Amino acid sequence: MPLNTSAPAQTGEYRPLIVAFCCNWCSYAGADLAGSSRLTYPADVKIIRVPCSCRVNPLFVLKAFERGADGVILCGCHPGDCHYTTGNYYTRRRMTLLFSMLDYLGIERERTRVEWVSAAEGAKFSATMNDFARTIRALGENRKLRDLRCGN
Amino acid sequence: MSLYAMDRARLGELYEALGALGRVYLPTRKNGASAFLPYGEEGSEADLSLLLCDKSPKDLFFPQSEELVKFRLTGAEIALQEAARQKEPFVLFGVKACDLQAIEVLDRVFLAEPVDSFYQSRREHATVVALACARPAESCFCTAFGIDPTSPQGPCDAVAWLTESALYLRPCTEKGETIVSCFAGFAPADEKEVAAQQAAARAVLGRLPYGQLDLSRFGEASDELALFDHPAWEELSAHCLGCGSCTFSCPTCQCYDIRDYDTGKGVLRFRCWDSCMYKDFTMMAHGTPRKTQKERFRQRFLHKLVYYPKNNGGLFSCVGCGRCVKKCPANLHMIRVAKALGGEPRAQ
Amino acid sequence: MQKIGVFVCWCGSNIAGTVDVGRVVEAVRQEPGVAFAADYQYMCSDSGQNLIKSAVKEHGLTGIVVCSCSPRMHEATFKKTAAAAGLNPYMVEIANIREHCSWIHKNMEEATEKAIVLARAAIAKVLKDAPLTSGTTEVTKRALVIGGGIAGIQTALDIAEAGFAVDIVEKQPTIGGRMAQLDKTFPTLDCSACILTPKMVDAGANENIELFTYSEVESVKGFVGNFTVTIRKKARSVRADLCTGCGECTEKCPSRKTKNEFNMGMDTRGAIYIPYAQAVPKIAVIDREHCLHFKTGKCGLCERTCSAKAIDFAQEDELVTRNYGAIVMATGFQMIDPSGFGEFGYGKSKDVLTSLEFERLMNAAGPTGGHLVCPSDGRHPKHIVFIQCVGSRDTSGCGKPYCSKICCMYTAKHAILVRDKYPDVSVTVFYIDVRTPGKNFDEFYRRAVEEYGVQYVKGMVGKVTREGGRLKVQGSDLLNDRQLHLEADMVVLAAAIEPDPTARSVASMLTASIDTNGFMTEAHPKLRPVESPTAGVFLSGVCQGPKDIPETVAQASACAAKVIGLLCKQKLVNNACVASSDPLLCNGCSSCEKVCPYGAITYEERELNDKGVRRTARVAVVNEAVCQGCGACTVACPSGAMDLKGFTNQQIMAEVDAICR
Amino acid sequence: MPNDPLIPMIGVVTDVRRDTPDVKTFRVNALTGGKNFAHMPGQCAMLSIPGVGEAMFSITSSPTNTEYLEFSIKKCGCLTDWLHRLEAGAQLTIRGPYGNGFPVEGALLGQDLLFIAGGIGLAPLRSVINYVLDKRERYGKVDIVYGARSADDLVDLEEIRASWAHAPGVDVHLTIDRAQEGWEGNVGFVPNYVRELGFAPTATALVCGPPIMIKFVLGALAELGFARTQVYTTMELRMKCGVGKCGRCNIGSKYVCKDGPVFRMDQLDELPDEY
Amino acid sequence: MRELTNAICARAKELLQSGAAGRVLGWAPGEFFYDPTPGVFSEGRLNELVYDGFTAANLSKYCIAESQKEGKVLVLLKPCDSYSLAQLVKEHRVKRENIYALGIPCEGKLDMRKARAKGVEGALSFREEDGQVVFETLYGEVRLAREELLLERCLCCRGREYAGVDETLEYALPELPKRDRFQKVAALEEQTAQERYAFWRGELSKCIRCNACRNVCPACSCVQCVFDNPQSGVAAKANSTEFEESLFHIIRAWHVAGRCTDCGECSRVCPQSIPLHLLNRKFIKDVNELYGEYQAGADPAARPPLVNYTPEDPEPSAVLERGRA
Repeated sequence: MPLNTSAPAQTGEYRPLIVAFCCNWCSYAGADLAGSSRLTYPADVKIIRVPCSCRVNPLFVLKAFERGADGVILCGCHPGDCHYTTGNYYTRRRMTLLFSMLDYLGIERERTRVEWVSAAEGAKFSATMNDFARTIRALGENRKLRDLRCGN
Repeated sequence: MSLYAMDRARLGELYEALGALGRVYLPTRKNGASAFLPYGEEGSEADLSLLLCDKSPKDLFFPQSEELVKFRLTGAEIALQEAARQKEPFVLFGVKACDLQAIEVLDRVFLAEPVDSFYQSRREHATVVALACARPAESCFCTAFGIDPTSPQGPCDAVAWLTESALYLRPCTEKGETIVSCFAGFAPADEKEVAAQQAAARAVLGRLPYGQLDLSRFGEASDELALFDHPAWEELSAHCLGCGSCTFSCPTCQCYDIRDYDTGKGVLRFRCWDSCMYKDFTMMAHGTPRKTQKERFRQRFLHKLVYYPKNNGGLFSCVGCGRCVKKCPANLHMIRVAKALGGEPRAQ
Repeated sequence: MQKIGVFVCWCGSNIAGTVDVGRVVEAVRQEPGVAFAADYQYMCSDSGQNLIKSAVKEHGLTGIVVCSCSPRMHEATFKKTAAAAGLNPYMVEIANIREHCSWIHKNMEEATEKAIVLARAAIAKVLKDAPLTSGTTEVTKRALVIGGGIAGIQTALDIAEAGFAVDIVEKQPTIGGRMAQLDKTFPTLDCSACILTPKMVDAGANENIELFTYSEVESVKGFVGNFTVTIRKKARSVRADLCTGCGECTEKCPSRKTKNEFNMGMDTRGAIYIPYAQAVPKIAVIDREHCLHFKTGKCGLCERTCSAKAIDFAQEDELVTRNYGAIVMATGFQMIDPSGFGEFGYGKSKDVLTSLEFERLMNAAGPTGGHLVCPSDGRHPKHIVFIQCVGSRDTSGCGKPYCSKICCMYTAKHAILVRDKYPDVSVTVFYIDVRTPGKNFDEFYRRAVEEYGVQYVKGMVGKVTREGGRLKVQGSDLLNDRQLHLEADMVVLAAAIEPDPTARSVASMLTASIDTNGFMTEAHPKLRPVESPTAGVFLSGVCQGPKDIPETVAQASACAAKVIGLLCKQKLVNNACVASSDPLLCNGCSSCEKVCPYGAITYEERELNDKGVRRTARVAVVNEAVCQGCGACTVACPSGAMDLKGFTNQQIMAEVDAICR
Repeated sequence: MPNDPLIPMIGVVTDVRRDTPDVKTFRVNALTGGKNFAHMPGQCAMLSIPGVGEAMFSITSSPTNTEYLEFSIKKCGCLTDWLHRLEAGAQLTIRGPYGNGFPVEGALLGQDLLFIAGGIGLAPLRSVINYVLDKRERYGKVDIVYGARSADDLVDLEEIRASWAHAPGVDVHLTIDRAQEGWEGNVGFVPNYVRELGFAPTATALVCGPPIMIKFVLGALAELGFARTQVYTTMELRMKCGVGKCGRCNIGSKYVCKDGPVFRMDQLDELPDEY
Repeated sequence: MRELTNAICARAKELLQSGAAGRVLGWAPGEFFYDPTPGVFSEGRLNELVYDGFTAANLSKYCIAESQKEGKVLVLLKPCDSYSLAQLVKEHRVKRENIYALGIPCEGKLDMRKARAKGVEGALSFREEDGQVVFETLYGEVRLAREELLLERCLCCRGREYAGVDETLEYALPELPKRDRFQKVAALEEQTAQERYAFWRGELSKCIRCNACRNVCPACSCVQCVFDNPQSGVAAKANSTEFEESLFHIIRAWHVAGRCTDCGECSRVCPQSIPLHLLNRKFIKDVNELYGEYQAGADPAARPPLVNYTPEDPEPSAVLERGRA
């Protein structure tokens, strides 16, 4: 049974599902800049806008995996540049510990990533997403952290 | 019916042979805990000498979570697809007398009208082999409920005894006979060794600290209102953590919840274990009739000792397996409650 | 039942070129809750907006999703449209199918699929949207300008002219900034001081302006309209109310070894000093680090000299706390230290100067009284080499990746000034490109070449060495494809400019963001160039990016206009997307309070009715006027009591679900 | 019919009527038209919206209505919020009927009947009232006392005024808690009104409403000389399975979903006080 | 042990008489020797109080409810328990003014599960003799070394310091073993991801979602747990899939991260013997290594690591690459 249902049907190629949480002020704007600069990255990446990376609850990350995401990436302002001053510092600790825990539980650590992308770094956004999508594509489907009922 | 015996050393062969009757579930140690698990799973060790598994066999008939129906929603339309019932036969081997009685307790709930077809299909496809106890533990008090663990009785197809050297088997249904016929290692045997084991075990049973737990105040004829208003509940329940370790370890607890899970493609309606000890168990939009842990605690114990017996001809829905004795984080178990309520109220 | 309308924008061919908008419309029609879906060429146009408005009315829509460009572009537009149609503006969600989809994907099939997914996510979110209403807060009618250079002065003057009180905080003892250090200005060759000092005096004299010189911002609390700023007035050791600025003390001060910052350290000053003659305020200040009294406890000559009895060694730093409605960043720039570029020999030879040092060298009030002499030995130079792009447009990592913008022009100015005043001195300029996009800029540059005979060499200098008291410059002449070996008496480096380092700490207090180069980020690089993304914080001058004086002044005035616009408002509408705590779920554990950057969370004991069970509990309360909606608290809260309106847990999870469907 | 009591049928909402600001009445038909099942007055059905939840509601329509089932539902939680958003044509799932119902074909036959309802409490009684009115000859005098917070909160006011008030041998007594413009009926709480109206204790009372109202109505009825055996009420406890198995709705040894929801007061007296 | 119990009772009695507290929260005897239960004692019933090798329950969590009641309660706290109370006080979950915390010495608590695994069947009574525990059973006497029977947390005893108690009762007891509490975590970290996954699947698949770990945990003191809240999006009562088992335990560990004092109650009470403390200890180990040593409950003023930061904190990517080539 093909696990990933989001892949286009016409190609047999495995297309991962990647959820990217982007903070409104830097990374989402960075993604906009990537867009207006026509810097491509795979359509596998779907962006969810959050006010700040610190809005991202570990539950959202796990929820994405539950639902069949193959990779989750968080993007925020560079440390020190948070629109809300300190938000991304908390994000950094939270995600460090959470991802370390997922690693400890045997989940492939490449499936999770945190990147700091400023509003001016459209190129970095695109490069990051390209790299992440490549990594996830190489890893294959997330089988360890998904609810098997989903997609049915 | 007649008694058969086989060489204990050939149990492995028996399990393999039973495979012909369906998947074989045995008392099994795995990852530091025990449960009735399919024979032959990697990292598991089937062991008939386990007195009681951590998990009772109830989840083979009433699983912790099971799908009932699947809905597909398109526009305003709902399409409905019933979940499959059990279709494959299976063998449940090594059920102790208390757990066997527990199946009887569950049967009276799920097989009562209107019949629960999910439970029923599992019961119908099961071949149940009971196993007598040779070395009861101090926490056992099945005898207080009139259960003889050396000679299990109840909804089973065969009864077995495990001795130092042999496994004895007495089929009690046609299905039970098929167990004998599917394995060549069985030979007719006499009662001598079984009787000896029973005698030895009964001697131990006589020394169980709570083997004769006084249950005279409970049961079908008990004074429901007096027990309900008993002053001991306050203190008994004061340190109950409201977890479900008793409920979920209990072989007879069968409260359930029905929930929906949105899979993104449709909605699965499933039934799962629930516990009357949980504070949201009876929660409604505007509140709950069981406001504190006292009410919830009382509900669980009175259900086992009073409410169930009143609805089921005096049959208690506690079988004295002692799992709650071993599992309760605060040690607030059936023996403690029965003693506190059965005797004089404890002086304050 | 919610009735959602979905509006898919073509954005001309921007979206429709890559996304099959028709298919998107068809697909979203199948989504639960969607009552209407349509596409249109330009949804943001009047007729597009009218389409939305009439659909809302006709179909009784309760929420709308616009699949279009980034919400950073038109979310506000469509919120207004919704409001005009009688919908709560927070019942609008945008699916970004342009920047995040059509512009980055080439395959129509793929882009269409993704657009559908993004639309679905927005629908899932809008289904869980709740109407929100914003609170309002009063605006404090006073502005703070941080930095007293030409940018800060101009902004302050304009705000003051409009009738609002404005304070300038300047870390130096005088306002004036970098412009005060310049000799002449391009391309008109006005005397910098002559045009600046009247403005400085105006600022000092304006009754709406209060100067906090020799002061720094200590802390900033609050939010747009209601900032509370603590300013540290560093101890001058001189009483401002008594000092007459006579300068007597500065003459007498026996400690004379301190490098004079105003002259870029090319001469010295006393420990008690007035930065320069036209300083505003003209009040002496004691540099305690170099003052003998503070170092040894002896001396005290100035105290004895001062007839006004203004010297006060016991003076302490003073903290002043004030409320402001708006804050202007005008922190300016500094020149990078070019000693990192070893090849130019800066720091090794005194005759290698930065442009700003050269500026002082040419200035009549400078270390040489305006005489052009080699700093190493005081000789008159015969040949001066200017090197451009030192540290600018540098991708090696040593310098700055950006163009400093002003160097081409001031180098031309320097060359002209030298050649004009000293026709015997020859001038060579090494350049990569000469950039002259400005009014009369190219004409100015051509004058340097054509009228003043300045040698422009396209190429970089590889090495500057000292040889026999002179400098040897090795460079390449790219146009003639040859190596040049020149003898020079002076080398002037047009070093890159960089944001003043204090900007970073001030910006972090203001929660204003900074780009990778340390320049302040604008709310929008094109459309909101004088506002920071942080509401109530505005940008004036080079802190936002390199600019010359007219541009700085223009931006400063633009910034002032924005500030005035804000201060004119009676009330400000708050952010409606604020955190809120469910008291029935709150544990009162204080985790949320600890992570709130705005101090928006407090606790109170409250009597609760929890589904019939009464209890008293310590619960968190959010000050909606202070909350900026970051959401840090929502994750710190283990029980999920804290949620963020507009970005609720349920909404984000619904988006996740929709994307992963 | 499904093969298991827990598996529902599909129901189609064929009409939605707003009765009060927070009560709507839904007409439900089977997919193929007609009713999903037959029932007796006082019985309940489990309605659900997949993905939202399942809850038990009194069937408000009378068994004598052969065309459809009706449910009057007050908005008070997650599922009811959703139900209130439904429009005609929407589908839901339904299973039932559950519970014992009022003994309309037993103890109530030939009796004078006193219906006392408060607010949404009319929902289960409406089924009985309409049943009784349709089979008018089998029962004695009918009195209906119905009260709500305000005139706007009286459910089915149109039907009450148009049909019940004119039925033979039926007296309708309406009351609202506080006086309001345009209201010409009684003002006052239901228990007091019952006391004022002073019914003869020969009738059988059927009471339904908020717990606090029931409590005081019982007091009033006792004052009027009604025996506990003459009073019926219907319980609302959290029912999940509807078939007496999930272990939620019991009061002592009785299951509301199986043994109830209709109890005679003397039966309730024998049960622990936990409802 | 009797002597120590007497000393505790005597001191408790003095405190009740002095008015320092009105009642005592301690351990009451059970129906067997190994099943004491938390209990509240008036002065007259203090003689019923037990304190022995099986009084393992951490009473801190009960202080949440007890402190809401009228009057002051004297609570008996073993050294490790005292950190839990201190943490609860720090989080305003316990009304400290209604508590009198008496620190009592501990020589390590025994694990009946270990005894049963080592062949103690039908145990009727126990006594301690020279570092040995002697069980009288239905099938004869069994002797086991005390250390073999210690609870996991006691094998890694962190010493006899108390946090935030009002007074401590001095009593000399033998030292406990001080094994490295992170040994197993470190060993797991050394394994491959696949091995770790297999280990945790094996353990977590046993979970029956009884919530004993959560309900006993002093850090899990939420008024309503997200897993019980239908609005949270993660509410679930029973494990339906592997994912739910993992999700529950990851999030539970996450929610107590930085607040967990490592009291070990979760593992002690798990009816399925899941080593849940290994999840908490992973967070503790990471916090200690990345952000500096932190002991929840120790310092009332310290900011818990998850509501704190430094601009120099390591990057998540760097952390995941720790110790790997």
